[in-house]
Amino acid sequence: MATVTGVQTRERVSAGAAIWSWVTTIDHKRIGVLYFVTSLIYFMVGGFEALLIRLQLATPDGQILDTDTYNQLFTMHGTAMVFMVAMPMAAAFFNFLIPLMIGARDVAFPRLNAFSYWTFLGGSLLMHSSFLFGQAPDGGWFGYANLTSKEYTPGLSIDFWGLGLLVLGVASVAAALNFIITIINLRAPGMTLMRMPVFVWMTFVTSFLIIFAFPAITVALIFLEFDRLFGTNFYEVAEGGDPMLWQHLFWVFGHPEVYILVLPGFGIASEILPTFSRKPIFGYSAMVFAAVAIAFLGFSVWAHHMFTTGMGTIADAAFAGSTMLIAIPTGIKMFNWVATCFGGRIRLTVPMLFALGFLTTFLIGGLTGPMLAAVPLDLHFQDTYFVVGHFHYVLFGGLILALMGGVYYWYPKITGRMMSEKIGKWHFWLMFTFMNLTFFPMHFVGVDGMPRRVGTYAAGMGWDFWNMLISISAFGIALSVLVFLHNLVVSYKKGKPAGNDPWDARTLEWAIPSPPPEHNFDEIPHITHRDQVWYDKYGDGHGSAAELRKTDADADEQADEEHDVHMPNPSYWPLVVSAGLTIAAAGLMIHIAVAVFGVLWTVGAVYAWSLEPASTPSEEH
Amino acid sequence: MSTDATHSDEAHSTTGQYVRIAIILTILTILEVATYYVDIPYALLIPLLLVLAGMKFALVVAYYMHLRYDSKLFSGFFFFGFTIEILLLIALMVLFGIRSG
Amino acid sequence: MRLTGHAPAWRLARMAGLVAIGAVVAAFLAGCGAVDTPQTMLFPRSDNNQAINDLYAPLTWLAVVIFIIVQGLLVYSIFRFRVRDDDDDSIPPQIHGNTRLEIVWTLAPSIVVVIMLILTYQTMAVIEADPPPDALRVRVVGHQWWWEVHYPDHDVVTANEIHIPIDRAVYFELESNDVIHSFWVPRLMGKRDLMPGSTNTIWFTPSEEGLYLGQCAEYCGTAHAQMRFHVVVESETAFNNWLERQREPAVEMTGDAAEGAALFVSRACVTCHTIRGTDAIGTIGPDLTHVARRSYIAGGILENTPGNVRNWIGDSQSLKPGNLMVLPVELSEEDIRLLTAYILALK
Amino acid sequence: MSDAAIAHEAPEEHPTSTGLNHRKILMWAFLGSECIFFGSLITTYLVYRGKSVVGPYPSEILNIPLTSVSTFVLLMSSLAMVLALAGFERAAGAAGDVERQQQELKKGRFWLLMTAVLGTGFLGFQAYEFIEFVHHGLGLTTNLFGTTFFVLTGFHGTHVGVGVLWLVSLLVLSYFGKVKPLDVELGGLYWHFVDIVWIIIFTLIYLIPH
Ligand code: HEA
Ligand code: HEA
Ligand code: HEC
Ligand code: CUA
Ligand SMILES: [Cu+2]
Repeated sequence: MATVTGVQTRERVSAGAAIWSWVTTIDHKRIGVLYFVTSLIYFMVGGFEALLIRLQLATPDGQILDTDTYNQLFTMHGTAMVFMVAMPMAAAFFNFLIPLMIGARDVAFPRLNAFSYWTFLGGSLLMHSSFLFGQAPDGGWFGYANLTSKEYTPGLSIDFWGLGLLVLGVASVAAALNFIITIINLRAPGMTLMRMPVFVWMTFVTSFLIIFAFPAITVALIFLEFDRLFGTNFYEVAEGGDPMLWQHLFWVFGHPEVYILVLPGFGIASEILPTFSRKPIFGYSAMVFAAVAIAFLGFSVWAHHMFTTGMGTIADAAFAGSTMLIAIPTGIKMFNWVATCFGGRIRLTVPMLFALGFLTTFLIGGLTGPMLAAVPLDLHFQDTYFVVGHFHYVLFGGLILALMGGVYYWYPKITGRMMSEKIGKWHFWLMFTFMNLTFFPMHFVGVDGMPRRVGTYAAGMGWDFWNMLISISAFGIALSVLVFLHNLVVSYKKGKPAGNDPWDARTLEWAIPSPPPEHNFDEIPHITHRDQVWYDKYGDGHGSAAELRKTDADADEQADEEHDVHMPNPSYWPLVVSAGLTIAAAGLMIHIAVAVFGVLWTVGAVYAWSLEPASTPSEEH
Repeated sequence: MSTDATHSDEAHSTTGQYVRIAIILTILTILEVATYYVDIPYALLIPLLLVLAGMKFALVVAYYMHLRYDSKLFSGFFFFGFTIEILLLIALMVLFGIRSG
Repeated sequence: MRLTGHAPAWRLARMAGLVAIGAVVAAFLAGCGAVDTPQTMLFPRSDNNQAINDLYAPLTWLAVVIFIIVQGLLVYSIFRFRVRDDDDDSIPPQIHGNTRLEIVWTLAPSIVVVIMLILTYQTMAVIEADPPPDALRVRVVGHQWWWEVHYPDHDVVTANEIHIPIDRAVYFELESNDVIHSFWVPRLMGKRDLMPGSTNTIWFTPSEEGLYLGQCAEYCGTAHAQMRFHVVVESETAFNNWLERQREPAVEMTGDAAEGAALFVSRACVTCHTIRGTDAIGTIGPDLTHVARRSYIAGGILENTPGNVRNWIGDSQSLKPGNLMVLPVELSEEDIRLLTAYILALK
Repeated sequence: MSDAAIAHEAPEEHPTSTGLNHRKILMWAFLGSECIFFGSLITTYLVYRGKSVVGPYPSEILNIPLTSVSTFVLLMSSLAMVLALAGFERAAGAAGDVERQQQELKKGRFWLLMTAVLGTGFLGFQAYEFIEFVHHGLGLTTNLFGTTFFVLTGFHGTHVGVGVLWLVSLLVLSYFGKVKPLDVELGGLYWHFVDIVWIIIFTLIYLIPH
């Protein structure tokens, strides 16, 4: 089979050539792997920061960190987790899976895809390089003006943050555009929009949110950097500027952003639950419609982060209303997931456990949402650990758990080997227990009046016990992460060979070998049904699986035909352009000449890129 | 989607039409600028200017950018962004208005 | 996935985990009701805060009930439909949806949302109503990292400790001198931000005498965690006496304190602090005219004891890192002793 | 993969799901996103309208006649742009007829050049305007008006500049036979977008009295 030879040739190449092949790769699967590994590293970094935070808060009057360091840590923890873990890890799944799930050979713009990854890496490195200079950002992940002004935060810390985020924004928008066009245009024949897997839909909606939400933060950050670098007055109170402008622009981006973060989780759960319930997703169209509704509504609720700023009763009431409305489409999704399980044949494999864990914790995190949206309650909850509890439930519970489930689910497809179920169960139960023990008590200390972002607190506030418990449990999460890493590594070497379709799953990626050949599909499949692979296996019939299942020989017959498919050439220009952009951004902190140099570099590289022979069939149109 | 983007040639406006639209655009611009020299009550002026600008906008988008003849998908992308932004603009003007009022 | 043989170890982990989670929730519920948490948002002591508090219960219970329903269905499905050892490998009916059910679970949450909104709006109408005209006006100006407090109608300025009379509405005007802060006394009222460049307001009527803890709730830089304050709710007469004392200029100094007063000028303290009745009219730091009458100093984090005052003057940066009291001159031990005497005498 | 295979499986223009071109969708989606970008800039200008604490104020300094001319220049560049596209499209349509093809291509290039020239003209006006303002004491940091005005129109100007660069590149490449009508169309879409942004800016910033 074609794949076997592919793997062998890959093993024969020298180390240098192997690295070069990763640097120049424009294969969506490899880019997906790059995204995954990078975001996993940042998860370690962000988690490590969280552990330091928890060490400091374990006891009152903690002495482990000084306040400035503490402030840098929560800022970088929040920023890294949101922009360098959650988004890119979702992007890893998008990259690997979207072309496979829609029956395409690659994304619409493979080189642009590589560019997105390298730019993401450039922005992340730029921001984290601040640690080397002892100037880590310390304005909080939402960097409220006017604390971030040159007057109140001199030095370069905020510039590392602002410029880094600008670069990351370019990466996200480029990637999102790519996925939108891939999904619109590269679907296999017969794959109508309403036959796409739910995961593809969630990617689609997420990408839309990205392209329409990111410009707002881009503008906010441009204002910030102009204020800091060139002395403009956007957030300058003495000149009539208004710090509220930042808050509005940030949250106009920021709230859609939280759905950008969680929709991929929804998508993953919507693939895992049907597979292991052996039933199609319940209420497919409602699922799709609800996601679209969430996305739309998501643009109308931003000011629920600003109830305490004194916007006025009418504005508060309006935003409370629009916010609570989101519970309805989210509820639809929730009930549909439960109904998917209901009446199925539930196999409690590790991916399924994570998906169920996701449902549970997202439900808890979601339910505190409308409580926060109730303005009078938010006057208390705002900026306390209650909010910290809310968002870790939706982020850790809603996103990280789902992503973990996704890793277990698709690992066989990516590597060709199964992950250990036994270690996986340890991983799940440790992580699930300790994440609840970490984040649930946060609601209690919040109600007991503990504000967030405090690096120290006095004894006698009644917070000691819970904080200790939270800190210990955070280390429990760390333990579970180590178990996970162990599983990743061990299974890579020793996992059972997976075969094409180890889970008896439903979507297209399971019809091809694991790992998939470079060109994905020997022949682009023709789609006649939602859950095509399931349909091919079982028709829409009932009865015993063994009876219905077509013999493996049938499947082999198709795979045996040799097909040479022309794939686009590798290219290093995407990397060169990204480097130029990063240099330009960094240059703004060093010297304007460096920035100009970076811009020229970028422009030159863009020319080189666009003149490079476009042998990419898909880019030819 | 039946209308193929590549053969919209026939449907495309001819050079003559492009020029006619340019003339209309010019006239609209002259009208706009004229408001600057003529005394018009404020309450009337703003809607008037907005309508004139809106007409120019629509002409360019519909004919020069071919949205009138092209796929609805393109209009979808564009007007989705445009609509969100108009709504945001109104909302923010109101929110800031309430604050300083 | 057949579950045969003896129970694997991870099942013990599962059991332990679930028990632990349950225990934590139980522990909290049991702990509820005891007030050993002075900054809790429960147990309100003002009318408006009571109104807010009355909203917790219904919204929380709604959330709990929804959780139980949804989670109950989920857990039921898992147990009822999980694959058993004797599974016949048959394919369950491939149900794609059910319109009637879907309408139900669209409508039901909609109704709940409407209920939640109505409750919310009702409470908002109460707490956002205009304050009564006879409300006591207090102007609070946030500084990095302390609070300046004015009683504009009584010509009183103080810091970090707000006195208000019981059973009379107080109306706070909130402003900021630098960055955004947030004014929050959990047992008296919800929070409201102090925005540079504009004035925010909040009001309530305290209903029980006592000392209440407040804390800045908006991240405002290095010492944000130590930007705390106190509110003293006292009887009408006690409050009036307090006002009376605060209005007076600083008391006459004798002995060490008088020497300290001289040092206060020569050691540049005057550039930042005001002491009415003296030449000190600085505005960078708190008004110290009656500082000795406050129970706490330094943004409510240190009890106002001789030792603390001494350490504060000697090395405020180690007590509250980053605070903006940066002395332009080195103080000798003797300076510190005398200055402390002076501060402590500022009754 | 052998070379023979490449020749054999020549990049067949396999139809896209919607029949629409990838890059064209990309351009439109990008423009949708740009709407939010410019919209946020314009919104900022509007919410800060009249909030400057020191002068010079817009009414003292905006030069309507001058800007009317530059607006007109930009508008005409849009006309030139569509004519350029028409030229390239007709050239492509006349594939058999070499002479006509060359003729149309020539027209296309001429209008492309005109577009770039008019765009440069607009930039010239803008540069002149900026310099005038600075002479009148309005800089980037003078007051809120200066800040919001320069950043908004500056970013618009940068877009025009990028557009000019793009057009010139197309022009040069067209002599190497590398430019397809679609390439021109995409450049055109971008160009018209920048034009409509200016239509809005002109009305909201210049014409509505302060
Ligand atoms: C993945 C991310 C994510 C998600 C999905 C959500 C979802 C929601 N969030 Fe959350 N939120 C954050 C991430 C997220 N949030 C973050 C990061 C912050 C803090 C930012 C910061 O300050 O740093 C925050 C803060 C935040 C605030 C501001 C708090 C404050 O600072 O004062 C508010 C206020 O309204 C809020 C509300 C909501 C609501 C109503 C939802 C809804 O979408 C939830 C809807 C879901 C359900 C309701 C459960 C399922 C529904 C049913 C079972 C149906 C029946 C239910 C009902 C009828 C109620 N969130
Ligand atoms: C996806 C998002 C995400 C995720 C996954 C997490 C995960 C965690 N978060 Fe975080 N958090 C945020 C997003 C997230 N957080 C945001 C947005 C904020 C707000 C920031 C702000 O206020 O500006 C925040 C703030 C925040 C705070 C509040 C700080 C404050 O207000 O003062 C706390 C406090 O406990 C906290 C804790 C944790 C913990 C214990 C985890 C754990 O779950 C982490 C688990 C992971 C690990 C433990 C990694 C494992 C690593 C190892 C085992 C190896 C160790 C590494 C080395 C030795 C190199 N987070
Ligand atoms: C550079 C300005 C500056 C100078 C000089 C200065 N202070 Fe301060 N002082 C402050 C600030 C700011 C605070 C509030 C610190 C905080 O709580 O964050 C403060 C707080 C205090 C307090 C506590 C007041 C309270 O109610 O919390 C005392 C007492 C005090 N200063 C005494 C002194 C003495 C004595 C000197 C001279 C030796 C002095 N200060 C010089 C700025 C200054
Ligand atoms: Cu002031 Cu935090
Ligand atoms: Cu939100």
